[in-house]
Amino acid sequence: MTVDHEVDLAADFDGKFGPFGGRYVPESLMAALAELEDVFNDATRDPVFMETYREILRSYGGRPSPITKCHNLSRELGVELYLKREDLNHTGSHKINNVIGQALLTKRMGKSRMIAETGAGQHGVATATAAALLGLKCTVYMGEVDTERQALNVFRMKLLGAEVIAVKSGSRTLKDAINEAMREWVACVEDTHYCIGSAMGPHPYPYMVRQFQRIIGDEAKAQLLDEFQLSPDYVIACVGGGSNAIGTFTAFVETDSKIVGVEPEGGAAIARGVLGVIHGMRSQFIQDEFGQLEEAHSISAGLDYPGVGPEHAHLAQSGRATYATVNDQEVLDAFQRCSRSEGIIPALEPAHALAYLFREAGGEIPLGSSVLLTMSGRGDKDSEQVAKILGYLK
Amino acid sequence: MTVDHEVDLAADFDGKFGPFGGRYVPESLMAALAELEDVFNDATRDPVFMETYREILRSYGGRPSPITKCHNLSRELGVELYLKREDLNHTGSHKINNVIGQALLTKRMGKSRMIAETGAGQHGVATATAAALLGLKCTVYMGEVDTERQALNVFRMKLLGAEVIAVKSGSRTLKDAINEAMREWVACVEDTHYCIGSAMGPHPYPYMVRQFQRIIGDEAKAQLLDEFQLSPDYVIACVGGGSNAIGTFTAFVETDSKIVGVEPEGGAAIARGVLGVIHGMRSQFIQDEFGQLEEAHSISAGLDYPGVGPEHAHLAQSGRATYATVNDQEVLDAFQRCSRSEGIIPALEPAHALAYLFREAGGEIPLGSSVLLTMSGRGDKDSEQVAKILGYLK
Amino acid sequence: MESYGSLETHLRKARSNGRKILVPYVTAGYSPEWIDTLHHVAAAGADAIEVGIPFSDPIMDGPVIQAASTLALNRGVTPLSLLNELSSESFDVPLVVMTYCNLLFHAGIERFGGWLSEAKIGGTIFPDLPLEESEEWSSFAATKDIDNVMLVSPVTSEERAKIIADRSRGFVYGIGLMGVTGVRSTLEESASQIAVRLKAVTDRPVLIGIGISNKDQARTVGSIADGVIVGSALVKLLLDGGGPQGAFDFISSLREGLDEIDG
Amino acid sequence: MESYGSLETHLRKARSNGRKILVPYVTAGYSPEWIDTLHHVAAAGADAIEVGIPFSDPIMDGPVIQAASTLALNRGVTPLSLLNELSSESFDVPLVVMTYCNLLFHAGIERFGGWLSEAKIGGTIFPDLPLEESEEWSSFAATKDIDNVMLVSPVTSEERAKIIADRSRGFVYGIGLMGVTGVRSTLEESASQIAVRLKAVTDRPVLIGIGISNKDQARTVGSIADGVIVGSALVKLLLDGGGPQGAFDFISSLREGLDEIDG
Ligand SMILES: Cc1ncc(COP(=O)(O)O)c(C=O)c1O
Ligand SMILES: Cc1ncc(COP(=O)(O)O)c(C=O)c1O
Repeated sequence: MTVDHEVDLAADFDGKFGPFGGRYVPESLMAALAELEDVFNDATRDPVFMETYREILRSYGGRPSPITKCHNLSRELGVELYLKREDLNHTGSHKINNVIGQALLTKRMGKSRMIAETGAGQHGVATATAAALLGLKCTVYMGEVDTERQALNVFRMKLLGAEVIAVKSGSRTLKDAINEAMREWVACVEDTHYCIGSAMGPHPYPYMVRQFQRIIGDEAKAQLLDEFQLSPDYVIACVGGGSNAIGTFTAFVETDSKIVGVEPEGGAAIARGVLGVIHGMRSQFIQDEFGQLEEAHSISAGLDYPGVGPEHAHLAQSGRATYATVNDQEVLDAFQRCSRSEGIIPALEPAHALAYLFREAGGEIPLGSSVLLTMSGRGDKDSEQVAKILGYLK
Repeated sequence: MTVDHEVDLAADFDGKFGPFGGRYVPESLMAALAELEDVFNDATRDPVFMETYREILRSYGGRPSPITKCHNLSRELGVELYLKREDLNHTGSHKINNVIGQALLTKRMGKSRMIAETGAGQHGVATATAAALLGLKCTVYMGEVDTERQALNVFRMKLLGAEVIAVKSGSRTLKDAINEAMREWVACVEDTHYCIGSAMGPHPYPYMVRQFQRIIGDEAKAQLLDEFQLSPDYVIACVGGGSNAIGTFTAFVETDSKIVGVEPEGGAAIARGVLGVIHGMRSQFIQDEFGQLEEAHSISAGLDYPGVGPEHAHLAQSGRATYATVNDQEVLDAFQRCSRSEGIIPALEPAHALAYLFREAGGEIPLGSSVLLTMSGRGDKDSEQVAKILGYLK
Repeated sequence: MESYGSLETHLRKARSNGRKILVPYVTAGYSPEWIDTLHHVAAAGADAIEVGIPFSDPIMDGPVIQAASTLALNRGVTPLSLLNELSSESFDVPLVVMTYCNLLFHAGIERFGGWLSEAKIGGTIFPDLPLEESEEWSSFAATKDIDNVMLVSPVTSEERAKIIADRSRGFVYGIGLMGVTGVRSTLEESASQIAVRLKAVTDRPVLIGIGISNKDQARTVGSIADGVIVGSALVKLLLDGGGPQGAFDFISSLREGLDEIDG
Repeated sequence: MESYGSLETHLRKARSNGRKILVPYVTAGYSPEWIDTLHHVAAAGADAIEVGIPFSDPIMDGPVIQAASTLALNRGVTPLSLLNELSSESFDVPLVVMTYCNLLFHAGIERFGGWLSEAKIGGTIFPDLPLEESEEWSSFAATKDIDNVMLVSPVTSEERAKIIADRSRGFVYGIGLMGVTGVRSTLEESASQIAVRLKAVTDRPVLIGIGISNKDQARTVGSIADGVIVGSALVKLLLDGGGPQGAFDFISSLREGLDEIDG
């Protein structure tokens, strides 16, 4: 099944989501962002480019990802639960949708190298993968703390031919890796594309990443209609930077579905953040009283970002989507329950979305509702961490 | 794309592949095997059963798995390489095809529990997954040595609701786990199905597992024809017990394709084994001079089995397929090369098939040949081990 | 059909003398004293002795006999070395070799049969050699005066049980419970049931094994069947250091139990 | 368009006196002696001083200035505490605050502008506030006699460079190379090129920063531009323990270099 969203993909866009978004970067990068925007708009109007993008995602990435109706959880919860299975994609999450798109743009711009930031390593592995496939050089910036916590993903990136730079500045975590990638980009923008991993950063990134990720929601919407004659009552996804969520939500914004983004309590940029301008965008960020960015704290490395993509800030402000938070214990419980009830070990990130559903089925979410939930990635990467927390491993 | 092999699936079969196969088990199990054979034959003639099996593999397992044409490796090697991407299946390997089939049979027999043996844990995780999905109890037998080497997979099985028993007898590895599962089965055969993980064991297992795995080759054959108008010159797969290989080969046995199974040097039951009757079947086994089964030694846990499924012994004897061996170093090299060149980190098992191809492209395999190779699983499970061997991790 | 060898002749004679048949099982080579153990067991009143030849992958054996097999294998014994040891001994009672069929097929039927003959073995039990695959060995064994004993399980159908009993030689081995060898504190009902069922379909001696561990159990089952096979309980005693004398005492007590049965 | 504040007036006067402009950069609060350092730097011949207010995520800064920022933040300083310290000092040369725009937006333009006024700040540089987003602040700043300095990079188009130079106040900041702040041993050709390009499109003082680390580099660039900004080299010296006196000596030598240029 292929979903056609060519027309929409090629729509021009000014980079503002209500009061959010924009392009707040050093002047040295302004030209590159303008070029990227042009090339992106041009590429997405080019049927050959779009066909290549879709074909790689199909024959290499494993798309379309199926919709799994969860019979057991549905029975237990009293709602009809449908999972969009991004965990079945090559490299194990939705990240591949975005990196394939950006790697193709990199080649289209005549650049020979990609750089990327990564927290837990998922986006780093995905970028290294796309680079290997398309013959690009690749450097991944990763906070030193994260390179230690996620040594195995560092190895995977190297295995895929990428160079991994341990970032030693600031809190030595994801936000600093983003800073460092931006700095590096300033110095090598001529031959290098910065492949941002979520729907965040300066325009055109939030928009571009959304467009590369909207295949999630476009497919899901069509599949639900096709296979189940259904338009879901609820659409739920976890929100870190917000790419899997916005990629899901976009297809449903104009429908009657209720839309819920789920943030970790310790990194709830929408629930607890305030307006700010950081990492190239105006959005919501968790900050101290003077506007210094704070670190996020979540059990899930992929949601450990103190900001959020600008479109989510806008959807929240406009009321079109609501954003909930769950705590680490709820997430751990959801991780285990989904594994046991459905035989699907979720990544800790989508376990946030599940945790919300488990808590609210029969509460905020009325019994009998149909729910589409994006299973953004698989839990293999998290098993060791959870095993340690639960005392199964030392 | 759905492949229809209903007719063939339902074919009756006497359990002998030439002089190999058969049913050599304690009398206490004979009735259960006869029942299993009947129920299997019956189920595979039942369109509802087959539809359920296919539908679960589609909507839950992620089938069809794509064929990836490897442009980079093809260029490097001078052959046209097509990978059948079983690594994209739910749980990360071809094992899911078999366990879904057997779990459905378990329910059809009115049994409430599955037991399984596992070496590295892949089949154990797959069985636990199918059990969770279908609401069956599950116990997995795993050599004590393996439970220590693969502690994370033990945790995954538990997470999926399975009980894991560390087998302390014999060499405390896979072959002993099989023994122990058989023993346990004798005691609980009434309500319990033994879900064997490869195309081995007493009839009907080798045949049944092949039939559940032949979806690999059936799909691949149709995809190659559909997408590339191609019938491959070579069909290559790695051989442990032999399920992914036989599942691939079956579609090509009646074609002109050359068929190659690849065994690890330290577990080459065909190249170095002799005729024997162990684990319920007559086949080739690595044995000492008196017929005691020896341990296999391979870098890949999934190929660490000193025997091989009887149909492979037959294909080898009849000359329809050839069986090659590769050593651990070649496998390590292949693991790295595939990762770097294609952005696909293979499991160590299919890295054996790749290693053979890399060695023989331009040699045994003439330049210009088209090659279908089954990527039976993803390498995430092996990354830590390889990182340690290569000195990246301690 | 009613041809059989000296093992069966021996057991039939015991039975017609009103004696309940006792067949202890000993793992060959579990310790250097194993031959001595056999002699003590014979002296304690066994009617035949089952001698287990250790196999690397004994799927019908529970933890006790597995442990004994492992001990033996770790001592470096081989089927040939064990049978060689036996060939220079002589016993008043027949020996029945119990092992797995790969050892038979690996050596080859003729060679393995030759080794057994040299060791004056009167019967064989291969728990993983089913009815369908047994013909070749049974026939060859008969030419060497070796009775190939076959097993019937609690879930074997009536019809099949009859065929197996017909084809079996020496005696019919009734499996007392669904499970592998091992010590059980309580006797399964299935042990007596299989005895009743087998007695109904065959005139051949019917012995019940698996799960019979003490005098009471032996007496209960022995009162229905023609006798019992006792394995793990004896081997456990040996592994716990009971020695030949301990084996003698234990088997004597079982003998006593069986002898108390009102023929 | 040609309105500007006292910062630009001051720099224009220097230029018309045939003097090459020297603007050293010091990270505020890197050590308790930072105020003392500012005085020494002023005394050594600076025409203005760029005062960096530490931000948690300084994407335009290299390792040296990052380290200084981290030192300061770890000492617990805040934008307000630093500006408060400045408000009780007085300098003969204008101060220009360099920081990131989140601190501005977080406090709010009016409040932040008020703090700057209190501290007698003459100009601001926000490297992440691009032309398109700068209007609101520039206008407000002007009402407080604060010149908002804007940056032009080596890859900025001719057309855009002209617009930026027009909108900039105080001076035009020419970015000497594609990269972030940091010490470089060799001067990039791009530093002179951007100087030439900017001089061709604007009458405003053109200062070149980033990658200018020593007297020779300052002299080379200063002979084309109206002056230079020196940041990381000075901060490195301070982090290495050079102290206010070291800063004085270093800035004096740069002054000397610039003064050797044939106006
Ligand atoms: C599986 C998975 N889900 C979600 C996320 C969060 O990213 P985003 O909010 O951009 O979807 C990540 C990030 O690493 C991830 O790996
Ligand atoms: C990925 C993968 N490939 C191959 C094998 C070998 O099994 P088989 O020979 O049955 O395909 C395994 C077994 O664990 C496996 O995990």
